Amino acid sequence: MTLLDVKDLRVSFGETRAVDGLSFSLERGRVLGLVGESGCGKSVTSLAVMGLLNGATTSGEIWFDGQELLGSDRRAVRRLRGDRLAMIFQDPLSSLNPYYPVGFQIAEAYRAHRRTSRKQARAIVVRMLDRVGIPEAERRARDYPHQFSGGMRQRVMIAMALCLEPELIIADEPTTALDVTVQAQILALLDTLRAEYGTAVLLITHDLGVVAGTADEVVVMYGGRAVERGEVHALFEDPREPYTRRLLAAVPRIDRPVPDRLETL
Amino acid sequence: MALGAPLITALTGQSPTEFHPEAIDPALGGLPKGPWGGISAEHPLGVEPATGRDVLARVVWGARLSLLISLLATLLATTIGTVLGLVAGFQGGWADMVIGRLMDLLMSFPSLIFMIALMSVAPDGNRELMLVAVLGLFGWPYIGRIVRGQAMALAGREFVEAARVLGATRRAILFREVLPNLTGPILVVATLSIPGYIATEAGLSFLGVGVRPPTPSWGQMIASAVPWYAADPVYFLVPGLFLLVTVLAFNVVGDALGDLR
Amino acid sequence: MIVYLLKRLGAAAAILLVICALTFTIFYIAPDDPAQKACGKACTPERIEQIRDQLGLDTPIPEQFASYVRGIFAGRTYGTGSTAVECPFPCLGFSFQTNVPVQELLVSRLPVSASIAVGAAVLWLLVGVGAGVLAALRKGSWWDRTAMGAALGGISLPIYLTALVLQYLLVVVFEVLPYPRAVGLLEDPAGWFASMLMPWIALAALYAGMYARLTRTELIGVLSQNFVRTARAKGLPERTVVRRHALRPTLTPIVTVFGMDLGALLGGALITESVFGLPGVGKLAADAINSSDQPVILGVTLFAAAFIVFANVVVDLLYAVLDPRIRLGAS
Amino acid sequence: MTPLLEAEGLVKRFPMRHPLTRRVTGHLTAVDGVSLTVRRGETLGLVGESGCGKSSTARLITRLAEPTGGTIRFDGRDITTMGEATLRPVRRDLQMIFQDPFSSLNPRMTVEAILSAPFRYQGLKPEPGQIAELLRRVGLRPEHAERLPHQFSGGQAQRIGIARALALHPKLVVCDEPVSALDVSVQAQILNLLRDLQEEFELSYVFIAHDLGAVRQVCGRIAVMYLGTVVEIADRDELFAHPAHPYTAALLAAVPIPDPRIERARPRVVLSGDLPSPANPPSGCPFRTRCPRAAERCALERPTLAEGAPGHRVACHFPLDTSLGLSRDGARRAGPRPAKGAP
Repeated sequence: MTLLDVKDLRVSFGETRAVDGLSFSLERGRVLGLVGESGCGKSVTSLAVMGLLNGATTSGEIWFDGQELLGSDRRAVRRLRGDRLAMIFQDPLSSLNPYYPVGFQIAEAYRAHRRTSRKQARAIVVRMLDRVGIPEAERRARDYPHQFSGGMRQRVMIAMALCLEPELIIADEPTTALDVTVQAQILALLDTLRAEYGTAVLLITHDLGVVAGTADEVVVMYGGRAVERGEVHALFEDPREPYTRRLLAAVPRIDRPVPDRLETL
Repeated sequence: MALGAPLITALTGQSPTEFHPEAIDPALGGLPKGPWGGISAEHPLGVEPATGRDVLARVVWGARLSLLISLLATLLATTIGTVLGLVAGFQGGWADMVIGRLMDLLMSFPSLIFMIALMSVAPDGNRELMLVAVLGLFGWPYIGRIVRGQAMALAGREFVEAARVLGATRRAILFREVLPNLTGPILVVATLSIPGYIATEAGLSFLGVGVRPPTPSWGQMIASAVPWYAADPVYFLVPGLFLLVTVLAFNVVGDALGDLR
Repeated sequence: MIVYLLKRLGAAAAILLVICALTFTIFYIAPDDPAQKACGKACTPERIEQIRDQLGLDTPIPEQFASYVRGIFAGRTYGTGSTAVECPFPCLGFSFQTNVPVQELLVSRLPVSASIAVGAAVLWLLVGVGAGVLAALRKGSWWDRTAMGAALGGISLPIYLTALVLQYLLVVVFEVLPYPRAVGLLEDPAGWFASMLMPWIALAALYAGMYARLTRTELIGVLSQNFVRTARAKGLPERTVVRRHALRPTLTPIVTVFGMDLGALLGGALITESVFGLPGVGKLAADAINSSDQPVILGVTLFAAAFIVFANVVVDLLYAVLDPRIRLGAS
Repeated sequence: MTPLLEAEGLVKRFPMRHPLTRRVTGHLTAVDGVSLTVRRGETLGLVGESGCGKSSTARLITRLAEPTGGTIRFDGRDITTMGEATLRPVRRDLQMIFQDPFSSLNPRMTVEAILSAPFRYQGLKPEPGQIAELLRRVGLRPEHAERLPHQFSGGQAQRIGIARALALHPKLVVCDEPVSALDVSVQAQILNLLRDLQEEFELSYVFIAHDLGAVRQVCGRIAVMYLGTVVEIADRDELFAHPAHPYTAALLAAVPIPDPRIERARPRVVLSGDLPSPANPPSGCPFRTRCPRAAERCALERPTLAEGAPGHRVACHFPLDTSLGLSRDGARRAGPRPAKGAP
């Protein structure tokens, strides 16, 4: 069943077109990778789905579980946000408010959509922090973002995104700011939790390796459009579009003999 | 128009000087003849009560002096602030500590009271230059602090490291690499500090320790209008509005420069 | 932390000492003879000699300065024998004009300055920060442009002009307010309010402009931060996003600027008090300067500097309290 | 022939200060006894994750930072404590390329000025046409000389940075993360360019990156760093085929490969935990807190770099002796990642 259906999305900031007629759809519980180089419009797309674009002209349709979001009133979209569709951002340090303890920031997300006492919310926060692998969750909930490492902060963001068990998570470059070994941890965690909650994921990344290991389907973007889309194995094994092929060839891979020169676009 | 205003006043300021047309004075209280502070064809902005001096001439002459003093003070403060701010921010360590302390000290002065105290005991010689010196002395730390912060930020930029790797001397880095990147912010801060100096100079003259009486100045004119303000409001409004418009003009220009960047 | 506080206070004291020394020296390079000043008009050479002796003006300048500083901490006695005058801690000397101890003058003038400063501060915080927040939230709107234009006008207003215009309109023309006079808040609250209203407005017009501009810039900056986007992504109502997530980081730097401004004003609003004829610390300074009352000038300078310097320390501590990153240190 | 660069026991310690009180609260050891040699004409790679000290090492080698301890010999001379004036002529031979292509170019200078700076700061003058020739060599056009940095793309800006480093025909170029701010396609161009220029100018590189793929593409020998120390150093092919340090193995295993079949079938070692703070490093082996093979000895005794195979040195009490060593071991611990989504 289709959970998210984006039809002919166009976003522009003044004269610049960031997204130029993009369409894709995502089934429940599946992972869709949106890949492309910087400026291809992938992040703008994610913000458009969340209704978080400011000062942009948007047209097209974004259907979420049978509800069109672009045309809906702001309050209805706001109610969905955080509850049924949640987001994980690239830079966890700047994405958390430095003035409040992380536990408060997670509880706040929960209480924005569910009527609960502070105490109940607190218990849920501790459970979530524990669930994402933060040791001593009870104590750490009172700590501030700057007291965590990069990987731990991203775990906090994941706990925040998952605390209401949303149907869709949009992860915008969730591991780009992290080191490879920590990236592996976070990807593994996301994968486990996603499977457990049955959450669909829209994964936005520039890293073809991350997509290869995580996504079920892939949309390759260039200049605000989808240049190629397909099931992950098919796309990587037999890319149809020259752009996709060259993009793949440009990555220096550690599992193949070292080429004399890398393919360039 | 706001930009042109100070320029125009300065230009027309060349012609009229102070006069004492006693004729305009009625013996009764020394108030100017006629309504609106004695505005007439001869005296488009009225005359001074008691002396009958032409207000326009005095305002315009006052403008010349106010602008000259504040521009010179800005130049002085900007030069000191830029050089010391650059050195403090870029060199760090010992130099930064000394300069930082000096700025702390100067900014802790109740500067107005201190300036007044200083000006009140200052010799009568060249009070205009004295004003410039005092305004510059207390003004530079504000520019210095901003330049220091910017220089610190730039010192960590890779192009500065690149220059170091190329073997550039400290001075070359400061003046060739760092300073050109600071001209924009310095220009904005300097422009925005001009109105402050105009207002402070007027304030000092208002309090009677700035420019001495025969020489006209806006602050001094307003001060001498205080006893008359109830009977002859035009007399304090004229220099007051000139002051306001000039200060506003510089603020608008500074603001616009800041937005451009 | 305690060590830090002590260090800061030590540095503050050092700054005050330097300011004191500089102010002190200025009067000795001045052409006026302090003894002549202290003596007044009806003066004989013998009398001058006596005063000279009593004030210790014959001793070298560093020594005079030392006894002045000692007097602040331990009190001092001027002269000897029958002419000895006791000046208790914290001694700042006697006014040449009135022979009243300077510290008593300062204490008696402080309530007026404090009334002006605190009242004006409340006014400008309400108006300035309020206008700035609204302008930032409706960036580019009609309100934003009007408020920012007004703010620019406000910061361009010379305080004596505002003061005179206010007084002319409200007192002379429309007769809605009395001429300001020094009334205690407790003796006559209504009279106090009526007297203080004009100084408040005059000062607040200037500061509200500055605060409106500062608040707007800060808030616009904060609103573009990633954590505000996160707050929106959680589905929080916009009001909560602004109030909880944007205002707190916006107000932190404003609080520090405010501390400094209030500190400076408590040491006397010189021009405002002079124009309205209100006997605060600033008026005291203005009068002392006109009559070359050196001990008073010195006293006021130190007093005002002390407020600025200590406001500086308080503001730094406040910053640490408000910002958890500083309070708790880096990880 | 003597090696071009010999760094011996380099240490860099920074005092850490409280943000408000400025009191020194401890010391952060960014580089903790690093010894490296760069032979003439080779490319030495430095890899590791953030905070491992690779960039600090680069800054020590180029004397942008003062070492707390150790010595640096460049081209036969000890440059560790040389003053700026004595060092100036040495700098002609010792250049650097930076990470951020825009930050590394002065925004107020034209390309012409940027590329004449190396000559000017050395008291020289570029010959007519030399700037144009430099531009051509890095794949730009002579008319680009009049433009300002912001008029270029990231890749072009990085080419200008490269041209500047090469202007004086240096012997060694330290490249600090030169491609990590660039998109893959641009990254490939720059990597190719660096390789071409190496041949043309007979350059040696120290190439610093966190991306193992990029490092493998350009480096002959690779040193792996962790928490301020070199934990393993070997020839490229040897290192990738037979990683001996558990950290190297984990690093290799964590690199995502753009092939879903391999990526999903591959046993993955997920290192637990985070990098310890360089201000408070663990006792003994710095990696022991995250190491799957850690034993009692690792907490007590710090392993030193020891030669296993010729030219392959590793600092570990329990090195992996075969190429499969850790992956098998790790597979048992972490289990294979469930392949999913396959139709």
